[in-house]
Amino acid sequence: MRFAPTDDQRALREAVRDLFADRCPPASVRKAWETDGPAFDTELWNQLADMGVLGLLAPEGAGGLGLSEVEGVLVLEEAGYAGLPAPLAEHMFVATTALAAAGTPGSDHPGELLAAMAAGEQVATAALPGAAVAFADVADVLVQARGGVVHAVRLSQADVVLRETVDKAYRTAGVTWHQGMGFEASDADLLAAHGALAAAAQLVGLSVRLLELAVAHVKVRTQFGVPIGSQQAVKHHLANVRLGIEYARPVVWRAAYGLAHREATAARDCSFAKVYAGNAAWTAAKSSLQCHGAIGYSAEHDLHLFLKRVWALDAAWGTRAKHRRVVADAVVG
Amino acid sequence: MRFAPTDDQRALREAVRDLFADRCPPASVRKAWETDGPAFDTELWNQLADMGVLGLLAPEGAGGLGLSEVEGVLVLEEAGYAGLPAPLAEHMFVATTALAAAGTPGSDHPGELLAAMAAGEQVATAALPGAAVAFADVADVLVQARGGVVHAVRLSQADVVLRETVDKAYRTAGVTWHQGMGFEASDADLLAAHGALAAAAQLVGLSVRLLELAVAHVKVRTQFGVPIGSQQAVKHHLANVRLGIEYARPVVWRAAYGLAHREATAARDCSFAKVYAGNAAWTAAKSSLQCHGAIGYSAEHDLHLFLKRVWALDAAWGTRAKHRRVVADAVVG
Amino acid sequence: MDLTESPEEQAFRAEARAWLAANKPELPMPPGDSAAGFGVHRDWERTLFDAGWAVVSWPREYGGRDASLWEWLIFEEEYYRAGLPQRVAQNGIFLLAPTLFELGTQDQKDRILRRMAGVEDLWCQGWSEPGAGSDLASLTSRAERDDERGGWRLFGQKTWTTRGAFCSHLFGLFRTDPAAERHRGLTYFLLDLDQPECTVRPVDKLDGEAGFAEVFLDGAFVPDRDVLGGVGDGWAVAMATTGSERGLSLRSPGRFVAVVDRLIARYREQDAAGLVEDPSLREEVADGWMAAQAYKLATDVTVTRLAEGATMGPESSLSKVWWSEMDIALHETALRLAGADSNLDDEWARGFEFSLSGPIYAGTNEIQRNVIAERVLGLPRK
Amino acid sequence: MDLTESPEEQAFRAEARAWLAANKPELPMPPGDSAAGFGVHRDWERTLFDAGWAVVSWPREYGGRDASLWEWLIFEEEYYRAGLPQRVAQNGIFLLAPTLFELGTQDQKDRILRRMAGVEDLWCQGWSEPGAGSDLASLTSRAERDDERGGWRLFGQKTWTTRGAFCSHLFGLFRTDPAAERHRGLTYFLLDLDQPECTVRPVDKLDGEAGFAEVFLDGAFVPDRDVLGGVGDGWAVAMATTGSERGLSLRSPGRFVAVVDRLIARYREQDAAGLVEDPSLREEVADGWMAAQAYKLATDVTVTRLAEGATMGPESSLSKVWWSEMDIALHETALRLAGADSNLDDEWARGFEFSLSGPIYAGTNEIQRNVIAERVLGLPRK
Repeated sequence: MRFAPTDDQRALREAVRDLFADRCPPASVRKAWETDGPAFDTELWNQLADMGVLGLLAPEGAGGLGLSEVEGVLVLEEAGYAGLPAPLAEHMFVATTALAAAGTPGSDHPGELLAAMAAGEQVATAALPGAAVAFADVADVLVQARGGVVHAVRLSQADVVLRETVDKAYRTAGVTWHQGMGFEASDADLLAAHGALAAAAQLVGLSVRLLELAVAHVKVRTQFGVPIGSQQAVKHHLANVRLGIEYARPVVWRAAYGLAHREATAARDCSFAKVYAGNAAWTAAKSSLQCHGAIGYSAEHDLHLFLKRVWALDAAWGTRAKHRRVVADAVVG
Repeated sequence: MRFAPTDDQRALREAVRDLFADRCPPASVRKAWETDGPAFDTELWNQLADMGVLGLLAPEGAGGLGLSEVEGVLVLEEAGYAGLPAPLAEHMFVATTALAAAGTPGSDHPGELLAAMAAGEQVATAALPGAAVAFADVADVLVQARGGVVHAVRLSQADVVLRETVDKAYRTAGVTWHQGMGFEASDADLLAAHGALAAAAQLVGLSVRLLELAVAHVKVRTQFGVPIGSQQAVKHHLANVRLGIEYARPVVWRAAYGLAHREATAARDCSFAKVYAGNAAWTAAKSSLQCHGAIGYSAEHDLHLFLKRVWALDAAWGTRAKHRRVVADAVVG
Repeated sequence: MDLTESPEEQAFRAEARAWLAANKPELPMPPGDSAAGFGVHRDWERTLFDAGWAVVSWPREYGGRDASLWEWLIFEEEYYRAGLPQRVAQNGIFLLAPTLFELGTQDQKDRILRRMAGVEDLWCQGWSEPGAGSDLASLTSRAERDDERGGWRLFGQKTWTTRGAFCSHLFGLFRTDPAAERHRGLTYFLLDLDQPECTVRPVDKLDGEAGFAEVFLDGAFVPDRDVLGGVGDGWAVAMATTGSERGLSLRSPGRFVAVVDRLIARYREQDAAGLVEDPSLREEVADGWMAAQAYKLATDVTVTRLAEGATMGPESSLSKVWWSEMDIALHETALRLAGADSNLDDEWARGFEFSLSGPIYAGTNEIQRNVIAERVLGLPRK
Repeated sequence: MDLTESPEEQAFRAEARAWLAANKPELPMPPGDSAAGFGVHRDWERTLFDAGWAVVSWPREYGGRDASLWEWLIFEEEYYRAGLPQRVAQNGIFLLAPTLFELGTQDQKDRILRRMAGVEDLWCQGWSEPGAGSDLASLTSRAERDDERGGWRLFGQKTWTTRGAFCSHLFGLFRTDPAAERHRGLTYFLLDLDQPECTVRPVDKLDGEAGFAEVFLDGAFVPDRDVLGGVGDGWAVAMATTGSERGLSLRSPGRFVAVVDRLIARYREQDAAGLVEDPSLREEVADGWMAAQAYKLATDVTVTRLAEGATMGPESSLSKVWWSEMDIALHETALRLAGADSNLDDEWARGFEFSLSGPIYAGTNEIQRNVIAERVLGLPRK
């Protein structure tokens, strides 16, 4: 028994964190907000490809690193932390695993697409059947499961209708398509479970970011002659945020381990992770805003960028209510 | 428009409060706990009869005061505040109104029983069909509605099996009976609505008591060189209790007004009152205990007497979940 | 207890309802916090004023109709029931006006109130500063005496000034005695912003609208006649407004009752279309109804007290905490109803964003709970 | 990450499960806090000890089996899965023993540990006093030097001493330097209660059982060899125990996992009988499962850290808050399932009453949240 990242996993996480700190500061997220039309940092994307992050979960035969969902969620926590305005989760975690598990090796295997994705030449996104598609304006390919078949759809050949979302750096679209490359799926629920877990991992990272912003603010903001962080109500708000993270992150890790080991309970655990990460992140978002006071409510402050990403990801890949029902089905019956 | 008790109503409430302060201090409640077998303060009951409280809602023709549910809930708030170990709510509020509204005047009218109840000669209790009966060991008569008929059952002729309850001063029993006096009910739901509202009124009174106990404690209990009531976390616990009371009591009053004026929405409003009073009282119970710390957890302290009455009354006359559903049926559909 | 409306009250309600139905503008209106929307709102509120509905509880001489508090509640119910939005004049008519009525000179009332109600002048509140939020008494903006012109020159920065970018006037607190500390030596000024010494910078809110402003003052002039209350008495004068801001007038129950009505309609619509994913939402909608009703009932108790001569005490903090947390809960229910579409930038999402400011402004809910504990329950301060 | 049990761990689990199934007493046992029940519990824990299961993670010389922390967790899981109750020896084996292992003399360990594990001696904790609860450092019980007999005489009153009425020994803090204040001048003593100078008065808990005691000391003697750590170092010594009390050892996940298993069984039983009045309780039961699983998973992360040499820091406060509030929530769900019968004085009602003490003892949750904010997040103290 050992429930912690390995040294290699920690090193990967640190490298990704450093990259985002350098290349994806809040100003970059804000830029995605302010751009009319698709906003995509091609340079950053290529760096992710060079580091092997885009192909983290792709088979080695397709130019990937052949690593597992455990490494995947560690990277996605960092993407959440940074508020990354790019479909890394959809591309690297959801689409890649769905494609890698689909098709008959040798014949209709999506190896070529996977290789192009790992190399950063093709940008993929993914979505639940019938759901709005995130980053449809910047991706080349949409990966979606329908009736036991994993489809890879060229977005240039689909109808894409952008929606007006709260988080302008996480735009979604209604996508209608009639033909795509179809690959037989080994497990139709796999894509949905990966999607839920990818959102959960990012929500944990967002919670950490929101907590850090609040802690930094309440240490320096002074009212009544003392830092507001010395007030017990503020302390308790932020202690609750920390509690939420403490008990959500291991759930995310456990679900990733379950997916990596093809456990029968993996889908349930991904739902569990989505519920807990969503709870933690909303607590973090609301408490962080409250502890910032009016300045956090201003669009000039970075806080709202992260708050709105929580909003977006909480709604994505199935609501907490839905996933709570999945868990209840599995454990209560 | 005027939403406040009249001067007469205030005077009634004060008189009842004074009586209970004098005749039903916590030591009396504790006595009911410690008595093996029925515990009933006959002297206090007779005083309530003399004051007209037992017949508050009984018709003047039956020796009652002919007052309304509005006066009734004011009195019951005080009974809750005192933790009264006697079936005043069941007798004065539930059974009396059910009997007074039942039967054909002149023929099968339960006037005689009502008169005996108002005079304190007969002690009545009441219950939902099939539910456990509170105070079955001290009452003479059980009033229960079954299939559109209000029955008055002599408990000496029924099977009474006492249950082991958490609140030993609010014992309930399983009661089986085969014959009672039956009176045609004008409205079969009336008894249930009165029961819910009677419990709600007492729960408001209990909340006030629990808050008072906590406020008194945290003002004098010193830790870290200051009264614990100066700590913000304690302040916020008790502010929340106060909030619960502020927004529950008017709901109780409104429901009483609705019953008194035979409004079509009265049953819904009684359910609303039960939900809000139950929420307020549990918040009060848990926060008061937490603010007391270990001393409140000791059976030697009075706190638990009131906490357990909250527990008992929250379970009585329909759970909050049930009443919440009733409200949803009425307002959402 | 008498919970029936008098024939006069019923007639008042009927008249208000009929007039609103006949005269209300096209809905939904654009946001009043946006440059485009502000004018639309101003026009509408002028229409309200011209027909005598802008400030029903004020004396007729200032544009009101001498209505009782009960009638004011009835008007608010009808106003929000008609789907109409929060007033852009609200900081003037609900926050400054009560103070003017209580402490203003006759000259001030005559000059200011009618123009305020008629949206000729629009008033914003100049309280918060970069260093003074919850701790208002730490404010550092100051006023210097100008004997020559007979008045004061204001210096400093005010911030989070709601709709400051669209307002013509500001009421606020400034330090007139540089040697005094905290609550002492403050004075309440009524300032015309149309001076070169005033710079107003719009600040976007979290919802993207320019609802805030920073106001920079570099010697802006206020004549003596525009000091409200005595020089140095600013704190006491301002506290009169605080009660209004937290309590009854800013958030009348009708507003939340109307939100709940829309929420119930939304639920029924989705339910009829088979689109309610989570069955427990039905009870959650009922929770919203109960919260709004409880607020209405508690307000009726308060209005009864006020009508019988009591004043609004620290109990206004109970009201502030309740409505602000209820407003968030109502909108969260709406977002849960929207499910996967809850991140669409629609009316409910906007409402949710706005609701999140409720526990922050007009004294954070943390401060309000302190007030409840200390001033309602009598717990020791520190 | 490696979340598979080794063959050794699997064998350990199988052995524990088999032994418990074959040897466990009749269930449910009477409450361990009652005079009648205490003996039954003591007998059972003696049986555990005789078979080497009382303190699996201790060295063999003291009655343990040198098990790893992982094996300890496995044993706890199996123990509670078998329906067995909290240990009456727990304040000794979980609170005092870790301190003894870390700071005790060889003589103390030899004399005390085996008898403690074998329930020959039963230890209670003498910390709280009437005036010192959360603020432990304000304690006033004192020790006077007795050079003649070579030890100390203890005076004062300890209170809320769990199971004090049934214990033979007390470990506690006393002031040895009357001139020192707060954390200074305290000493950690190990006291034999079987002396005429000790008076133990049982105090009934809210659930009616004599689970508390007040301990009055009027010159009770402690020889020098029963001072734990140095004279005057009591605070530092006691803090070692505080970590244990809040953190891992007192509330192993297995206990809550077992409660959830019973809760699920209860739900299914009622559901099968058509007795679940409130359909949303199904999801609420699932919430309970999730809370217990999350606690187990977070504990696995902590045990990994500890196994790799880290020490338990202020993070133990996170654990304390989580399990104590989870325990209440689990029992509240059970009471809601019981509906109209929730006020019956049954196992779940008892469990609920017990759970209500969780946020109070071992440092209130208010204090724990301060610790999280100050020592985990680094917020300023005051």
